[in-house]
Amino acid sequence: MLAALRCMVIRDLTLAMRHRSDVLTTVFFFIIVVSLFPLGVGPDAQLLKEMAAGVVWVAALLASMLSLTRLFADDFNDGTLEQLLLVPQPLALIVLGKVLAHWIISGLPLVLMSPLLGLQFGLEGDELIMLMVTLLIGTPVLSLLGAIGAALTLGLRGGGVLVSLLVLPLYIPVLIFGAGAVTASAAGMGADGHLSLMGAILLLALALAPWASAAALRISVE
Amino acid sequence: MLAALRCMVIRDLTLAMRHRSDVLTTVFFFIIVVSLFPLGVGPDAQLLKEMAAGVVWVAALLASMLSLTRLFADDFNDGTLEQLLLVPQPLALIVLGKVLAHWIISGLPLVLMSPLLGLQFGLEGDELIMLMVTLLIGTPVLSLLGAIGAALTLGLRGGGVLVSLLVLPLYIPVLIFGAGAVTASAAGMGADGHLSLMGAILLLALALAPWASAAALRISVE
Amino acid sequence: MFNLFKFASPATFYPLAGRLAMGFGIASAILLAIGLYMSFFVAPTDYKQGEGYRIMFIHVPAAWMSMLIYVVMACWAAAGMIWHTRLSSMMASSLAPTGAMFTFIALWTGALWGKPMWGAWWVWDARLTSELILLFLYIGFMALESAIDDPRRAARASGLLALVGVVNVPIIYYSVQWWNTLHQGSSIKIVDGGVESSMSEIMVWTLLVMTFACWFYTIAVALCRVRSIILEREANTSWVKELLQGAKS
Amino acid sequence: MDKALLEIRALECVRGDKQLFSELSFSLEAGSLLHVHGPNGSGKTTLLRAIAGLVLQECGEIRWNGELVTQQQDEFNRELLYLGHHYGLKFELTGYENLKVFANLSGSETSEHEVEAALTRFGLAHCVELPVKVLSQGQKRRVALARLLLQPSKLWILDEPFVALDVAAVELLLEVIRTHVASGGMVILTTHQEVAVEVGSLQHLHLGSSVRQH
Amino acid sequence: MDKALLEIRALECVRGDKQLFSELSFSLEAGSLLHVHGPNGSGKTTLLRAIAGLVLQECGEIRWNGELVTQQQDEFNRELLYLGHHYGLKFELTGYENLKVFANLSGSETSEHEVEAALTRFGLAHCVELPVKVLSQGQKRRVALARLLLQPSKLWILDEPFVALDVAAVELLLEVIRTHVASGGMVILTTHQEVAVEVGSLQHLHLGSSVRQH
Amino acid sequence: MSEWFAMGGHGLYIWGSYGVAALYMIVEVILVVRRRRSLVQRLGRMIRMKAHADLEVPK
Ligand code: HEM
Ligand SMILES: Nc1ncnc2c1ncn2[C@@H]1O[C@H](COP(=O)(O)OP(=O)(O)OP(=O)(O)O)[C@@H](O)[C@H]1O
Ligand SMILES: Nc1ncnc2c1ncn2[C@@H]1O[C@H](COP(=O)(O)OP(=O)(O)OP(=O)(O)O)[C@@H](O)[C@H]1O
Ligand SMILES: [Mg+2]
Ligand SMILES: [Mg+2]
Repeated sequence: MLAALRCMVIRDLTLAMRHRSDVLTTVFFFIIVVSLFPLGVGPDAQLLKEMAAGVVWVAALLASMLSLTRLFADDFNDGTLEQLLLVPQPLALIVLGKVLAHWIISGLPLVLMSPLLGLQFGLEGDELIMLMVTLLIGTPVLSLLGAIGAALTLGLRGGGVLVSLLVLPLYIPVLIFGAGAVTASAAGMGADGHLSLMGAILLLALALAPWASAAALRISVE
Repeated sequence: MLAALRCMVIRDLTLAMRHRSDVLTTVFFFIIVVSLFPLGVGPDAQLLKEMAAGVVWVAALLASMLSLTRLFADDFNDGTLEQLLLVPQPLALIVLGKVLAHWIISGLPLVLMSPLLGLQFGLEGDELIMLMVTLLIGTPVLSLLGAIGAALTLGLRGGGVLVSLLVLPLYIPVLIFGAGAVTASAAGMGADGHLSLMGAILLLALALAPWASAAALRISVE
Repeated sequence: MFNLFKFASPATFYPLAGRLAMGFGIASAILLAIGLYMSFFVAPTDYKQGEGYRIMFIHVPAAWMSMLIYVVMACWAAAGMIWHTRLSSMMASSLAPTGAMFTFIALWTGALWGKPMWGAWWVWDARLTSELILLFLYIGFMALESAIDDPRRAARASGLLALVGVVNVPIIYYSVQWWNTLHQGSSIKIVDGGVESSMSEIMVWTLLVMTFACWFYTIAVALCRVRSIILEREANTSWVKELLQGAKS
Repeated sequence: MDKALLEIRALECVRGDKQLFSELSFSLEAGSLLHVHGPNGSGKTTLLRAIAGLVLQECGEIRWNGELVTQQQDEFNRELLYLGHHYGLKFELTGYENLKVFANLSGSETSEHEVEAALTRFGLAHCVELPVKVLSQGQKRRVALARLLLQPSKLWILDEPFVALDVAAVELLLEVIRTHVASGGMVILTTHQEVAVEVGSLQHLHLGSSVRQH
Repeated sequence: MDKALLEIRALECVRGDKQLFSELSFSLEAGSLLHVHGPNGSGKTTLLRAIAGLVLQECGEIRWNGELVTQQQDEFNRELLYLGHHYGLKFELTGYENLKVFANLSGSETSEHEVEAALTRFGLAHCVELPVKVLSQGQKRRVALARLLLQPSKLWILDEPFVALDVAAVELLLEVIRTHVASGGMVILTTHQEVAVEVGSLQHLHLGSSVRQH
Repeated sequence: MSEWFAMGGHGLYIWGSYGVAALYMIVEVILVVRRRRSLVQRLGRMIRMKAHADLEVPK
């Protein structure tokens, strides 16, 4: 079981390393989108500080979503996916491996970049840490939920935008609690409630999303 | 000359009408992204009103950029692009026709939707009109500049994210003046300066971008 | 400055570039040593900013170089587009990484200077923002180039991008005048042949020495890099074969 | 004989690190056909695309009417019809709509009737209303070829035009080519099939390991 | 003679509102070749895809080894190799990588050496390291055909395999087909070209306005 | 001495700036030189092997 999981993760990471630029572009997209807001809203430091958490979180949502469209697409196009459906392991496990690799490639870098972006918006100390922690719990959920959408839209024309329609609504709870935790801690209120809710969401997603994606994959490949 | 332009526009619109869902998804993406912000930032009405213009504009940038990746891709894949390079009309004119069609499909709906979204953020009267007017001048510039990026990344792996890296920096002046005009008029200052600057940018883009895209297309087709 | 060699063929340019790179490298090392000595031991403490202003001697040259390199790069790209000279596009792509590095240094040192002076690491001021955009432009240039397999097509595509992006440079330069911002305006102006400045003379000299050091450094590194690029793209020509065989046997 | 309309001088094309041909020169006058031969990968397609201006040559020049084509791109394109490996059809549009778009873009006034006649001539009368994507391979090819009847271009560049066509369609295409050449047109084509492209003034060009010309 | 391995009974295919063929029956035993003839759009491709299970027939049945193929999809797929109009290659990968992927997916243990040998046989030795997208049309086709040498399938379904190949490659492919049939394989193919596909047990099937069979 | 390093309280900022700048420049020089050296090696080996092959094949 665990060996199969490890094998999938390593395979996907190796593939990603072959085109390193793909990995970097997700991070740059994240940085650019975050940097766009101050330009649109104006340089008022107080305003920027208040919207910081929301903006970083929305940008993380968008970046994760965009990189998702390619989660299964390459495997689907070259027929590897069919083969993966036939290996003697639970398909959900395979999916979990792919999602884990996807998170390491596109979620983790966002988490690591976030303090820098927070600094640009004038966040400090605790708020920065809170931003990082919420993203650390939240981005795996984004990858897990997104995998369902990516599996459903596999092989469809214009899949890119379609996936955003399916997935973004699912992301909303994570967004509310994630950004909410940062805002609450900035306002001096405890964010424990938010964090434990997010933890619960993560566990739930971890338990259910792989099965749902596996089912969706079977439908799409048929 | 004009006949050829008209023919290109009509052709692309006909094609778009054959898959109407593509057109709708851009608008929905725009609406969803805008709607995410109140969820991330929290329900503070004053804050929302101040960031309204910036948020709508950034969402317009992202929506336009996402729909761009497919501007030339279909024609490239089925070999039509080659033929378009060979028609006895300036290639820039053909590109202009395609960009115009793209704007009608993906830019105009955003302009028409924007007052509704502005209302949700508590904008009123003049500000709403200003938001619409700036988008009306600005979105064609987005399509024009984006065409350059789309032409440059034609046929490349992972073109989708790459195009955002190339194009978003070029979008920034439009964003600054567009959102700035709305903010200025909300603050009671005249926005004439901003508007005339945007007009100048539009004219400049209209004059130069088709040529640049045409050159980029010639490079990509080879 | 590079225009001298515009029409030279890669075969004759390659050894010349080697010698020039060595010369500029040595010159830049000497200037750097002098410049650093001046900035820490000769230049006096500023009456307003204390010691912190010494960041200027690296910040300002880096910021200048970041813009200058982009313009030079665009010029080479334009030359490559117009005259189809192979060397021009190679020069353009050899400048990009150094330009990106100086842009990053300008941003980094600016941020480190901003904290003690303005009390914030970063403000969304026009100049700072446009410098950030310049970094994205450099990265976009390099990403596009590396995404296209065929080197000749890559050179032409990224050259076009450089030309389109060059409109951003005047925006950076004039942003301080167009928007009134926190960031300082030009303190050195060139008025009919003479240099006029609000700084003390010794500071201006230090700044100039450091600027020239960075400039020579850029030339040396770019020439060295272009030699690699020439070898890669011309690997099958007979002169490369002779050169390498001669070097190895 | 007339002055040569199309002149190629010392053309050289390089793809990647491979020199496909060099020092290639020939000229073509009105009313003649050039048949380019050569094994797979010898550079026939590249040569044809270079003449059409879709590929940049390494060195050499291509002249039309005595002038460099790069200096009269629009006029040259008006005289040119290039059909390559790709069909260049939009699969979502019908055959009729496809042809109409090309006719409009080429600037010629083409009536509805003419388009229908061209389709009928190529045996597509019963599928004008089908989107091109459901047509069979040979039918797609026929739609693309129907452009030959609609655009009054002088120079036809046809890259393996006989592929996927059945015997009747090959006959028809040969007939069309013969008529074109007889009325003063020029054709450059490649094909691996054994077809009898016999016309008045016929030239052969062999690409491959050693470049010969006769 | 053996019992027929592949049996088609009363097959009927409809595309859109058009009935392409109906009541089509034939059978094929080991070591034989079926050549499907017919003009453009007569339904050859549709028939081949129906046999391969890529298109659902309207009525009729297809049996392999006496059993319906729908009930033994996996076993049937193991015995089948279908090459259609599309190349089925990933254009970003090299020829070598493409073949390796197919070999791995088919579950056969194919060594590096075998793949290289197949590519060399098809004259691609000097472009193993190029991504397929830069190859010429005929070279792409050759890469796709090299699969024939690597997968130990019994039934080959080849839809116009000679397209884009030069004379040498056509010869080579004929040789490969002959060897396969001689060693007990089965081949179904279509082509509009005049090629001499003469093997031991040869059948012809004519599709078109009137469906005949001999 | 340590007073000089403190730079009137701005030491961290100044040394942070100069340090990172120096680091970047040194790394860049090393990368450029290494790239050229490995390239010369690789191409040289390739060319020598080709020369060998050309010599052997005709015999
Ligand atoms: C991340 C932050 C910063 C960035 C991106 C940045 C960017 C730039 C750029 C692009 C220039 C060259 C422009 C020109 O020559 O006109 C420049 C020059 C300069 N910067 Fe900054 N800067 C930053 C922070 C600071 C800070 C905090 C200070 C001082 C309080 C400062 C002081 C100066 C000075 C004195 C010049 C020279 C202006 C002249 O003489 O022309 N900068 N900076
Ligand atoms: N990047 C590259 N590196 C090396 N060789 C390349 C590259 N791109 C193309 N080629 C080679 O250039 C040649 C292109 O040939 P072209 O398509 O003109 O052949 P053709 O004569 O039309 O062949 P066919 O009869 O198969 O259509 C091929 O041999 C291909 O391998
Ligand atoms: N939706 C549809 N409505 C009507 N006719 C259709 C539809 N889809 C396909 N067809 C017809 O079905 C036929 C499919 O033919 P098929 O591709 O099998 O021909 P083929 O014999 O392989 O021809 P070719 O020699 O050109 O390859 C075509 O005549 C096509 O016009
Ligand atoms: Mg060809
Ligand atoms: Mg067919």
